[in-house]
Amino acid sequence: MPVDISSRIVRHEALNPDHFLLTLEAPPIARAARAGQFVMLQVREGYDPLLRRPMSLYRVLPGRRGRIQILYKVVGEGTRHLSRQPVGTSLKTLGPLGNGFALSAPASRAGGAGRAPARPLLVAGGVGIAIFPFLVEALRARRRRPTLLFGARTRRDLVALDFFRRRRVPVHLATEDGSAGSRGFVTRLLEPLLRPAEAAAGTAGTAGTELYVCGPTPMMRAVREQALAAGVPCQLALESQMPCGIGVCLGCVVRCREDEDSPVFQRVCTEGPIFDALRVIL
Amino acid sequence: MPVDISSRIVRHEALNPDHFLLTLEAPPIARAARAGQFVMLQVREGYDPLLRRPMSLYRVLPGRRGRIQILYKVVGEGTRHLSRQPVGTSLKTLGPLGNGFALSAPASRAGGAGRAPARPLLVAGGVGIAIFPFLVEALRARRRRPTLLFGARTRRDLVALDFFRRRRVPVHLATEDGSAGSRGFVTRLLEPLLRPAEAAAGTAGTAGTELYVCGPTPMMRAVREQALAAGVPCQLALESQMPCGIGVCLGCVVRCREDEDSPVFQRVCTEGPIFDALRVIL
Amino acid sequence: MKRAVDLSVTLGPLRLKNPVVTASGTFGYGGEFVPYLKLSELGGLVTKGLSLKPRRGNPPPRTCETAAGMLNAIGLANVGVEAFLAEKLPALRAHDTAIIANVFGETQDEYVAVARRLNGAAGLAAIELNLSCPNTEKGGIAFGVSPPVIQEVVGAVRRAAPDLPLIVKLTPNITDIAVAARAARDGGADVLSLVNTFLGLAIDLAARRPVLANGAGGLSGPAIKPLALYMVQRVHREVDLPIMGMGGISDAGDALEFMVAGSSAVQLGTVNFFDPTASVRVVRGIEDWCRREKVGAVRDIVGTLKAPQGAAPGPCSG
Amino acid sequence: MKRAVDLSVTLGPLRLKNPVVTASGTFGYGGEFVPYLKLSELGGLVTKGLSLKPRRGNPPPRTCETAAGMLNAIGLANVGVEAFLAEKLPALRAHDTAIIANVFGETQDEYVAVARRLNGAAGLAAIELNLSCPNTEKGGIAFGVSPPVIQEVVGAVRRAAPDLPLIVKLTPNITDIAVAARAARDGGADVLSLVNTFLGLAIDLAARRPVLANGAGGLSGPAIKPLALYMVQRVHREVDLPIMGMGGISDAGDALEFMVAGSSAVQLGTVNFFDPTASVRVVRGIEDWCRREKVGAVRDIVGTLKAPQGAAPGPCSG
Ligand SMILES: Cc1cc2nc3c(=O)[nH]c(=O)nc-3n(C[C@H](O)[C@H](O)[C@H](O)COP(=O)(O)OP(=O)(O)OC[C@H]3O[C@@H](n4cnc5c(N)ncnc54)[C@H](O)[C@@H]3O)c2cc1C
Ligand SMILES: Cc1cc2nc3c(=O)[nH]c(=O)nc-3n(C[C@H](O)[C@H](O)[C@H](O)COP(=O)(O)OP(=O)(O)OC[C@H]3O[C@@H](n4cnc5c(N)ncnc54)[C@H](O)[C@@H]3O)c2cc1C
Ligand SMILES: Cc1cc2nc3c(=O)[nH]c(=O)nc-3n(C[C@H](O)[C@H](O)[C@H](O)COP(=O)(O)O)c2cc1C
Ligand SMILES: Cc1cc2nc3c(=O)[nH]c(=O)nc-3n(C[C@H](O)[C@H](O)[C@H](O)COP(=O)(O)O)c2cc1C
Ligand code: FES
Ligand code: FES
Repeated sequence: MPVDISSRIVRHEALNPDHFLLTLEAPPIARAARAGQFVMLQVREGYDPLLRRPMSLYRVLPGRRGRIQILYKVVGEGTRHLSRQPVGTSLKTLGPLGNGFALSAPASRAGGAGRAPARPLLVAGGVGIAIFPFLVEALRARRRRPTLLFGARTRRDLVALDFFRRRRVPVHLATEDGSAGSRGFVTRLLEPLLRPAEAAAGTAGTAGTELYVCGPTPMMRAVREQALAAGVPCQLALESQMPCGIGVCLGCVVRCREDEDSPVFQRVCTEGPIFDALRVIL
Repeated sequence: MPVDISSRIVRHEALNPDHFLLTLEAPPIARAARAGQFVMLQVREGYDPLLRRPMSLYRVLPGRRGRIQILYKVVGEGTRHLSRQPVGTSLKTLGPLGNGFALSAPASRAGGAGRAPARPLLVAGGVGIAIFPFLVEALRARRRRPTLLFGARTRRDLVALDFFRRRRVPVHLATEDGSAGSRGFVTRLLEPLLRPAEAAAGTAGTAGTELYVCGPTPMMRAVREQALAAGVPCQLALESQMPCGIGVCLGCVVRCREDEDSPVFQRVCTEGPIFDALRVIL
Repeated sequence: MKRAVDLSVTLGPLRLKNPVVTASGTFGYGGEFVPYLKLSELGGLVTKGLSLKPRRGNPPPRTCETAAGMLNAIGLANVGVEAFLAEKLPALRAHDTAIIANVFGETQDEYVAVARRLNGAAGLAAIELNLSCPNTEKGGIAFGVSPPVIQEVVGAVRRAAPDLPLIVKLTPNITDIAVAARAARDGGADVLSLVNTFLGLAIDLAARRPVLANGAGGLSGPAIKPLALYMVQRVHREVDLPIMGMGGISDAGDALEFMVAGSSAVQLGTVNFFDPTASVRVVRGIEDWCRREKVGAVRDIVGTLKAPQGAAPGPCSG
Repeated sequence: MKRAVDLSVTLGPLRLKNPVVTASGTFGYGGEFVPYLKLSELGGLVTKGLSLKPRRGNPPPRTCETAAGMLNAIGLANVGVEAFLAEKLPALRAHDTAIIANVFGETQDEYVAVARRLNGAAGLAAIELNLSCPNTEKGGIAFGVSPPVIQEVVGAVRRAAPDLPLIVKLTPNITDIAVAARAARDGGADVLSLVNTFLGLAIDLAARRPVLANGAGGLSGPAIKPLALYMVQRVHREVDLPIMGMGGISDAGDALEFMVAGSSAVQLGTVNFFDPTASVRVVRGIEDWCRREKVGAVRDIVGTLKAPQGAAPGPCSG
């Protein structure tokens, strides 16, 4: 059950000039949180900005102190104000919100890939990486071995790699400027891994492969196409402008395929932020 | 000539839970400032609050670094936000503004009290004390020996006393709750000092006495009456809501006596903030 | 020890345990807030606007943040009156608070049909007519800007739902809101609620395109509070009907100002987004203020605004 | 190396070196800003509103801060047209920028008298008529809300000051500002400026009294930007006259949005209070943006707003 609490900043670390790792004391949120969920975070007091900002749960730290972490990038005024908040400040924090990732392949495809050993591929674009550490811990707790494909504009934006390396998560990198990993988009890294076994000698094929994707919309659109083409299950972590985060303003909707029991617009904050690639229209 | 600069906070000290002493690096303002002038200070970035806050110059620190000080009390959101600004932050600062104190008795009365040795009485109510250290230094530079009468609600609000004591300024205190000095309003301290010589055995009478007054409006209204009754020159440092501080919005006006060359409303930011008690109507 | 404060207010036929009501479109259908607060602590809640058939609303982006406010063009997405009665209202009834159904239509007939369907629904305290919608039969001009249209649609709804207190919600996008208020009264309104959102626009400079997919949107939040407060005061002076005031109310002080200006009750909208427990906090804040100020019954402060200090007050600013 | 950007704009008979003009009542008579900026860097400046005789204005308090905005009820205090011509204009002339005199009256005759007196004054680039004032002959209702009154007063001023470009400044306190814009055009306006302040109220809860001595006041600042932007876009679509848009413009991005929405030039008001050098910063910001976006002449972006992304856009929000 989500709560709205005032949570103290216990750590606030700059990973580079525009990426920050925030640690908050928020026991009730830490207890209830699932991978893929988010919080609505007040960035500073007063009416500028008026609305809270949605932020994924980067991690729930082990231990009894109920600490949660958020990894964010400064993209505008709100995140800039947030980045100036000193340790000790308390910020209103509402959560955990949203559906979170489905940790077994979506029912729709369970039949197809059910028996094969699960091969979770995490596909991150830019600050979309922020949603995956929590997921990695959840998957490992289920004895799954995720692989990370991480694309960014340039080397500097490849943050949080230590987290994955320390846990021996295989990491494949791509940067648009080629400053690290292979040059180009993350989709290039994904391509070979989605080739059917027979066609791709030496690859395991797509049996058991499931995609977890978070990044800028154009990147998610592309990955979605690849996944649908390869017929592998794919969960997309969507973003949208979120005034309330709790399903009441109807502001955050995304277009979805029509069917009896779901309207054509679904709320990213409530029916999402995690959507099955088969359902959402980007 | 006033300037609008971004000045760095080099010190920010809490004198008590709601009074703060702020030290800013603002060389061009420090160079140009006169006692009784003020600055328009941005309390934090963004539109909340929208307007800057007028703050008197508490002191210009000696030395080449061009540091100015502001003593302020937290009375609302703006000053509360200001009180949270850490050292190192830069705040837009516009000044020095306003007319400042006239350091000889106003021309109107020079004839009357011109010859007698000047006896400056500084009358402060609450945070109105903030305007006087700068004035004390200006008076002492002219070999005048000011006396301070300082009234406040309670002992805790009697801030900045060290400044005056270190300079051997005679200080008479009053608090409404009697927790320090004599119980009651500062006007009680003033009364005996305004008795004419003949009537008041052992007092020097009012010859040469000039009043410099800053405090809440009711207090200034009372002191003004006393000064007019005793016929001593009196300068009042007024407050008003000040959107611009530079004379263009016409928002900060105060009622003044009519005469040919002054309109009935005068701008506190430009014709003031220091007004001759004879001219202003409170 | 705390002295008891009487927070109850009466607006014509409508009695509320306290003056704090959550505004349409900002509180879902009520149930969404159950994790965060006790609905029974509220004076009432107003549902999302209901139409005859379900509506999917506008494509995204539907909202945009502005200085101390936000624009929205949700497009009145809602489950429709039937689903409301079948799926939402039964659960709501369990909570001891006034459930108010917000109603709109694209034609007068739609208003009437929705109102008739709601009339006599168990557990419904009142209906609120949203007159800010475009009248598709009148070239898309909002119902709420034409006095004769207002009087007619209000009258028709009045007859269609004779058993329910009728709240008419006025649009602020009009030269003199008192004229609309009079028309609503003449049509048979029991209570006036004001204001709805102000027409506004935000532009994505990089794309040289409106931010909202719909183009224009409605402005709400603290930014509009002074405008709404002025209109509430004006209607209170000009028209003899109880008022539910709203527009940017974000704390108890704001709510009390609206009451002093002439609102018998207040509605809280956008604040529910950035502070989901604000409504109950405002109830407690009003109670504390009354205690401090020795006000025994909050209703006694309604419309107690004194004349301005100035000599000859007039609308002239600048 | 910097490519040159053509910042000049033409509004009917009025040519400005750049589109940034400071708004009436927020820039004094110009001279007050000489310590802070080069007036010659501005496209132009509009004086405080001028009446036939000097006016002392309303008693204090005259202003009040609100969420991302402020209310004012200055009461149009000004030195009067004679003192302006004798004491202010001569010094202003020295600066190479367009000096625009803002004019108002309590009666049509006063408008006409002031305009006639200004006609042919050396160094004056245009006059701007403030139609937001109450018409004392019409029960204090603002000139600017009645189309026939607008057309008549604009026509009369047009005849009284035939030699000066005539800017008519519209009030936003009206149901459809396009109707007022058409009336101003039909009266002979060369340029439209919009918007003036929105009627608003602030209440001192402790005193249960309006904060402003005048009671109501005019709302300005960032809070009103979305409302003003909507009106500018609407007038640009509906009426074929050049526009000077304003309302909450605080940086170059805001100014460019107003231009994209249809303003040929913009006016900056309240921002001059909280950031006295904003006007010149906006000029530079516009130039930098044009350079980045490879826009050779800023006038080319005026009115280039694309259609909304949505299918069937309409004013329906909620
Ligand atoms: C469910 C969810 C989880 C998120 N998790 C994270 C996270 O873990 N780390 C992180 O850095 N960011 C995350 N975001 C995005 C984050 O909310 C926005 O970057 C933030 O709101 C921007 O606020 P701002 O005031 O700095 O920028 P604004 O001034 O609001 O906007 C600056 C720019 O960012 C764009 N923008 C603003 N909000 C969003 C948004 N919600 N989605 C996409 N673009 C936006 C604007 O269109 C504008 O171009 C998440 C968003 C959602 C919806
Ligand atoms: C020329 C001048 C010099 C000043 N010097 C100092 C100084 O050296 N130290 C200091 O602490 N304060 C000084 N003030 C007062 C100071 O500007 C206000 O206290 C401040 O603006 C309050 O801002 P706020 O946002 O905290 O309070 P607000 O939220 O703006 O107001 C809170 C309360 O304070 C009252 N208030 C707000 N502004 C003023 C004002 N200008 N005058 C009187 N009451 C006000 C409001 O009416 C309200 O009751 C000075 C004012 C002027 C005009
Ligand atoms: C203090 C103040 C005084 C004003 N005086 C006038 C005036 O004399 N004549 C006029 O036409 N507009 C006047 N205005 C309106 C402004 O020119 C402008 O139209 C309005 O403030 C909106 O722009 P802004 O949001 O950028 O301030 C005044 C505004 C303010 C804030
Ligand atoms: C996202 C959103 C949706 C709204 N939907 C409706 C609606 O369906 N019916 C209605 O009458 N008003 C609707 N409103 C208007 C609010 O009920 C309220 O009148 C307005 O927001 C002003 O109050 P506020 O400033 O407190 O938000 C909506 C407002 C917002 C922000
Ligand atoms: S953010 Fe309000 S419904 Fe999703
Ligand atoms: S504060 Fe604007 S004129 Fe004094």
